[in-house]
Amino acid sequence: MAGADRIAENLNDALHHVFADYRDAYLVGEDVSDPYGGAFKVSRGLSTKYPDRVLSTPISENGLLGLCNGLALCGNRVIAEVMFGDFALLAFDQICNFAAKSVSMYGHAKAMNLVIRCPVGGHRGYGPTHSQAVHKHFLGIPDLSLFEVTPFHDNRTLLDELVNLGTPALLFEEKRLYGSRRFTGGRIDELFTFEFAGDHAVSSPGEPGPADVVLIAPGGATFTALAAARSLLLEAEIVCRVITPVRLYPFDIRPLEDLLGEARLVVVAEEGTEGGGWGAEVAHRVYERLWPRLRHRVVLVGARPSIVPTARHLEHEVLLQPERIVAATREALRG
Amino acid sequence: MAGADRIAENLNDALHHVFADYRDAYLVGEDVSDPYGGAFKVSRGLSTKYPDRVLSTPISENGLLGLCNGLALCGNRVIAEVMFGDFALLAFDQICNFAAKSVSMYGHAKAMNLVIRCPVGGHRGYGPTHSQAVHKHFLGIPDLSLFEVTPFHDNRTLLDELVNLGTPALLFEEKRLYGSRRFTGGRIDELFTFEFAGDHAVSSPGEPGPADVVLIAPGGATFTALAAARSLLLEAEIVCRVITPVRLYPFDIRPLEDLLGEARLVVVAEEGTEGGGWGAEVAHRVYERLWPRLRHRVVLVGARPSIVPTARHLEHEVLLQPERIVAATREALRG
Amino acid sequence: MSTTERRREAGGPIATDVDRSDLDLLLLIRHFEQAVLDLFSAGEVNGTTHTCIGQEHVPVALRTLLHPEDFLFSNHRGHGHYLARFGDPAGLLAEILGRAGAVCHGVGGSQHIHRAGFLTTGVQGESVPVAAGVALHLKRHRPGALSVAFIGDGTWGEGAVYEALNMAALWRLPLLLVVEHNGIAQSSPTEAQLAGSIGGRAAAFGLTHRRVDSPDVGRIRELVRGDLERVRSHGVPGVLEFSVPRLGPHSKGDDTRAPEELRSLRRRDWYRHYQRSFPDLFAETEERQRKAVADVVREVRGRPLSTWGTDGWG
Amino acid sequence: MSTTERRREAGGPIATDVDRSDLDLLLLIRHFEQAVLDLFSAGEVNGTTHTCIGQEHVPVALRTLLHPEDFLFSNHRGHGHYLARFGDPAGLLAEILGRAGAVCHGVGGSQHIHRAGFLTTGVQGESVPVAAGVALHLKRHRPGALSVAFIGDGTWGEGAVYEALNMAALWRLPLLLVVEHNGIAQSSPTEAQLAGSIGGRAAAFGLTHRRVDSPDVGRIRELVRGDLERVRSHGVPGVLEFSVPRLGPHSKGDDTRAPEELRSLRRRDWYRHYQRSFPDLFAETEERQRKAVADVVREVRGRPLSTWGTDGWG
Ligand SMILES: Cc1ncc(C[n+]2csc(CCOP(=O)(O)OP(=O)(O)O)c2C)c(N)n1
Ligand SMILES: Cc1ncc(C[n+]2csc(CCOP(=O)(O)OP(=O)(O)O)c2C)c(N)n1
Ligand SMILES: [Mg+2]
Ligand SMILES: [Mg+2]
Repeated sequence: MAGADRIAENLNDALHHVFADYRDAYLVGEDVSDPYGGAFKVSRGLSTKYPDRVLSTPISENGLLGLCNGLALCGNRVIAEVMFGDFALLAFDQICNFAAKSVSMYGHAKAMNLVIRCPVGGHRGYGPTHSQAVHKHFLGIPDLSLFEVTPFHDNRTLLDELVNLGTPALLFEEKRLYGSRRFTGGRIDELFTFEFAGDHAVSSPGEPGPADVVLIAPGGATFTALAAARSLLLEAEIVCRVITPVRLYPFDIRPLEDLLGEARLVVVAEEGTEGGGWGAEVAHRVYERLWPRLRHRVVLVGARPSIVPTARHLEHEVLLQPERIVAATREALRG
Repeated sequence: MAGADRIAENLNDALHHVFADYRDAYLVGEDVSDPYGGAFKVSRGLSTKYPDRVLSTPISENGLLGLCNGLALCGNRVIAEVMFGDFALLAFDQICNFAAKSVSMYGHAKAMNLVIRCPVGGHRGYGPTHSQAVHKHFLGIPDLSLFEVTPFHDNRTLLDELVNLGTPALLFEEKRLYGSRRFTGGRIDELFTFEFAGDHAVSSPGEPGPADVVLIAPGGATFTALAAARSLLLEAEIVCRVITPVRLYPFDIRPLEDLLGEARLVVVAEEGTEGGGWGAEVAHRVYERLWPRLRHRVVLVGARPSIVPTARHLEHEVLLQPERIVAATREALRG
Repeated sequence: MSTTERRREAGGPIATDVDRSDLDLLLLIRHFEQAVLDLFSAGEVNGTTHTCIGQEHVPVALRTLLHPEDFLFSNHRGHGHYLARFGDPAGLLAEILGRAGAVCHGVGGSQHIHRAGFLTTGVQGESVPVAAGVALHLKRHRPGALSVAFIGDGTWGEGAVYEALNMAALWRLPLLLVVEHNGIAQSSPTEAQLAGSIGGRAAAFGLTHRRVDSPDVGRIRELVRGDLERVRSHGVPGVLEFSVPRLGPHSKGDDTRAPEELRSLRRRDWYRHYQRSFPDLFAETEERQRKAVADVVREVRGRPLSTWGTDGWG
Repeated sequence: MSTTERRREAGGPIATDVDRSDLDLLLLIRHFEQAVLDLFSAGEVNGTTHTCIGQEHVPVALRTLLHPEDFLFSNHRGHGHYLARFGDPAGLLAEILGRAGAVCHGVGGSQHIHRAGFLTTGVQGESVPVAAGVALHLKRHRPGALSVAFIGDGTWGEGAVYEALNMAALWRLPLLLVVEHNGIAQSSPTEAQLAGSIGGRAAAFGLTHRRVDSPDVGRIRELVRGDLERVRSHGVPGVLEFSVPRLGPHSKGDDTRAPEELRSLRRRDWYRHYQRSFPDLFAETEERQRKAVADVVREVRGRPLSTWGTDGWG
C-alpha cells in the first residue's frame, strides 16, 4: 500500500528500536558507519546515535563474526551485517562451529543472542559472487535458525524476537525487498489480500473455498509467486494461495496443515538454485505431515542450477521468474 | 571378506596410482608428509615418492584450498586433504566461490580437476568440532559434485574418475571406513550379497522377489543400515535392500527406479544430523520419479539434531544407530 | 617519429620522459572509466562497477616489466589492469554491457574476468592463495615467470592474504603482491581498517617490500624493475605498494568523502602532472583517446546482446 | 612454614626461588597429563587428547599475574591452562572420561571446555577473534581486565589470527595473545609452517611482543609482569611468546620426531631444572602430587557415566 514504508526503512527503524531498547545491542559490519550506513543503507543513523556500539570493521568476515561471537558470549545482543550474503561463506566456521555449537557443546545451555544479517539474491546484476541465495548452505545446523525478511512481517517485531532468541539466527534480506514497500492492512492489491497463519503470511485471491494450489515462497520470491498466482488466476482460473514464511528453518508446518491438505497441489519456490535446497526440506516436512492427503507430489522450483550471470538478460534466464512457476504449476496440474 | 584390503589402504593405493598415472597430480594438506602421512595415514608414502608434488601446508584450510585452486587453474590434477571435514567449512569460500564457480562464471567452460578429501563423521569420540558429517552444507552448489567412499567401490577407479572430472568434487571419507575391510566378490556375509545398479551398490539378503524396504545409506552409514537390515530380517522377516551410492550429489536415481518402485517403503539413512540434509534431497528425487508408485512416504533417519558429544555413551545417543533405523522402518510399515 | 616525448617542465612529480604508448594507455584507461561512469549514469550498465580513476599509472607502469607468461590476478577495480594487459576496450566494454564480443560473454561482468593469464574475482582476498598456487606451478613449469596479485589496502583485512603470504614465503614462490593503496576501502579510511603498515605486514613473512609514491610511469619502472627481477630470478615473493589516490567513487555515486579531501587528492593525479609536463603531446593524445573510447562506446552499444550457453562457449 | 623455597644450586636456568604452590601446580599438571596418557593407553579415554607435558610452566607462571575477571581462551592443549585456573583435576578428568561431575558433562571433552571466564574450542585460530570480542566487552565493562588467548606456533597459519589482531590493534583492545611456541604443529616443524617470526607478525600490527625462553616460573613473572600491566592499563593488545619443548606426542602415539631430538628437548624441561634446584622440596611435592593424581584417577574412574540433557543442564 502506498502509505507503508519501504522495507529498507522498516529494517532501519527496527535496528534503531533494538538500539533504543537494549543498551547491550551491537551492530558490527563492513562500512556500516555513517554517512555510508552499510552497502544497502539499512544501518543508517545508528553509528551517529550509538557510536560506541556500531563497529565498522576491516574486510574480515570471519574475524568480524568471531568478534560478534565474543560479544554474544558476554551476554550482549549482537547484530552482524555481512555486506553480501555470499561472504557469509567466509565466516562459516564462526557461524557453525562457534556460534551455533557454543549453545550446547559445553554441556550447559549457553545463550547466544546473535543475528547475522545477510543481503542475498540477484536481480541486481551484481554478478556470480554477489548474487547468491546462500540459504541452503546453512540449513540443518543444530541451534541455528534461518529467518528471511518478507514484505509482510514488521521487522521491528522480528528483530526484537531475534535478538532475544538465545540461539544465533541468520536473517536473509533479499535485495529486491529493500526498495519495495511493505504490504500492510491485509491487502496486497485489487486481487490479493493476506492474513497470517501462525508466523506465515498467507496471500489469497478473493475466491472462497480451498485453493487449487498452495505456493510456498519466502523473501523476494513472494513477489515472483504473487505474479505467478495472478497469472494462474487470470489466465487459467487456477486459484493459488501464496504462503510466505518468515522463519525458514526450522520450518513450522503445523499452522499450514489444513491449507496444504486441501489443495490439489503444493509448490515450493525459492530464489536459490534448484537442487539440494530449502525446497526439498520443506517438501519433506509436507510429506511427513500430510502424506495421505496429498494429491500430487510437491513441486519445487528455484533458480536454474547455475552461477548467477551478470548481464541482465542472462541473469533473467537463470533466476526464478513467474513464468517458471506458472509453467511448473500448470504442468503438474495437467499431469 | 577376509582377503580384501582395509579401506584406508585401498585409498592409499588409489592415491599412489593417481600419482603414478599423472605427472601433474598434487596432494596438498596438513601433515600429509611422511612419516606422518596425514592424520589418518591415508597419504602415507606419497611424499617420499613424490616429494615435489606432496605439500604439507601450514594450518590454513582456506589458504591451502586456494593454493589447490591455483594449481587446478593451471591444469593440474589436485587432491586436497582436509584433516577433518569440519574444517572444510573454513575453506567454504574457496570451494564454493572459487573452485565451483570458476568452471562456468567466466562464460567459457573451464576445467577444474580438484578433489577435496574430507574425513567426516563421529563414532570416534573426537567431539563436537571434529565429528560432523558436513555433507549437507555443500549440497546444491552448481558444478560441485559430492562423492563418498563406500565399503564396495574400489577407490582406485573412483579417484581416477574424480581427478578427471573437470569439475571440483568433495570426497567424503567416513572415519569408520578407514579401518574396515572392503566388501568384494559380491558377498558381504552369510546373509547378504551385493551387486551394482549403475554406480550404486545394492546389498540384498538372499530372498527372491521385491524387497519390502529399500534403505539408501551412504558411506559408513552402510554398516548401520546393514545391521538394521539384518535385524529386520531376522527379527521381523522384513526383507530390506541396502543401496549405497558413491555419488551423493547430483544423485542418480535412474538405475534404482524399479527397485524403489517395487518396495513397500523407502528409507534414507545418513550420518548427518536430521533436518535440512541430504536425505531430503534424495527423497525429493524419489518423489519426483516415483510418485505414483510409492506406497509410503519416504522416511528419513539421521543423527539427532545435536552437536556430537565427546563421551562415548553420549555420542552413541546422538549418532545414527541401527536401532533407530529399525524402529523408524517398523513404525512406518505398521502405520 | 620518436615514440618518446621529452618533458618540458623542470621539477614536479614527472621527472622522466614519456613514452607515447604509455600516455596513450593512461588516457585510454581514464577515458574508458569515465565512459563507464557515464553509461552507468545513463542507466546502461546493469549492476555495479568500480573504476580505477587516479590509479591508472600502476598497471601502465608495470606493463612493460611484465612478461606474456606472467599470470595476473586483478581485482574488482580491474579495468586498468585488463586494458594494460590486453588493450581491448571493446571486449571489456562489451563485458560490462553484456554485448556480443564480451570477453566472458557478459557472464562475469566487470569484476569476474578471465582470459589467458588474467583472472579477476569479486571476493576480496580470495585471489591471493590462488595466485600462490599459480606461482607454484609457474616456478616449476615456467621458471622466471611471475604470478602477480593486485589487491587494495582494505583487502589486508582478509585472513586469506596472510595464509597465502605464509605459504608463498615458506616455499619461495614467485608471487608478486601489488598493493594499490588508495587510502580507502569502500567508505573506510585506511587508518580505520589497517593497523600497523603494509611494509610491516610484508616483513612479518620475511618478504621484501617497496613503497612507491610517484605518479611517474618512467620513474616507477626505474624503482621497481629490480624488485620484479628479484622475484623472477630468486623465485621468492615480494610486495610492491603503490600510494595512489582514488579519485572516483567506490562504485557509483557512493563517495562520502569531503570535497576538500577530494580536491587534495586530485592534486596527486598523474593526469595533471603529465598534462603539465607534456602539454602538446597530452592534448593530442587525449583527443585521440577520447575519440577512440567514444567510437568503442558507440560501436559496442550497437551490438546485440551477448549469448551464453554450451554452444557459445569458446 | 614458609611457602617459598630457596634455590640450592647456583646457576642453571632456575634463578629464582620457588613458591610451593607453584611447584605443587607444576607437578599436579605433569602427573595429571601422565595419568591421562596412561588411561589412554589402557583404552579408557574415548577419542583424543593433547597433553601439555613440557609446557606446564607457562600457565603456572601466568596464574598469579591473571585476575579473576580476566577471560581465558585455551586451546586443544589446554589441561594445564584449566588446572592453573581452577585447580580442579577431578572435574577435568571426569570430562575426559565422561564421568559424573564432568565440568561440561562429558559433552565437550578434552578440547571443548567452558567454565566461567574460560573457554576452549577445537578449531585452531577460531578463538582469537572471539577473544577480541570479549576484550571489547571487558574494555567497556571491566576496564583493566584482560582477554587472553593461548595459541600454538602452528596456529599462526590461520587467517583468523590476523583478522583478529588487526581489529584488536585498531580498537586498542586488551587482548593478550600467549603463544606457546613448541617448535612443532602436530608433525610439522615450525620452519616448515611459519615464515618469518612471531615477533614480526606482532610488529606487523604495531603490537608489543616479548619472547621468553626461561623455564623458571619466577623469572617469567619478572619478565612479563610489565607486559600484562601494559595491556591492562593502556587497553592495547600484546603478544607473549614462550619458547617451550613439547615433550609428549601431539595427541597419542603420534610422535614422529627422532629420539635425539626428543632427548635434546628433554634437557629444556622445567622438571629437571626444578628437581635439580630444589631436590628435597621437589621429591616431597612430587610424591604428594603423584598420589593426589592417583587418588583423583581412582575416584573419578569409579564414578557413574555423565548425563546430559535439558534436565542435567546447569
Ligand atoms: C570478501 C569481500 N568482502 C567485502 C567485499 C565488498 N567490497 C568490495 S571492494 C571493497 C573495498 C576494497 O577495498 P580495497 O581493498 O582498499 O580496494 P579499493 O576498492 O580501495 O581499490 C569491499 C569491502 C568483497 N567484494 N569481498
Ligand atoms: C582449523 C584446524 N585445523 C587443523 C586442526 C588439527 N590440529 C589440531 S592441533 C594442530 C596443531 C597445532 O599446532 P600448534 O598451534 O603449534 O599447537 P601445538 O599442538 O603445538 O600445541 C592441528 C593441525 C584443528 N584442530 N583445527
Ligand atoms: Mg583501497
Ligand atoms: Mg606448536
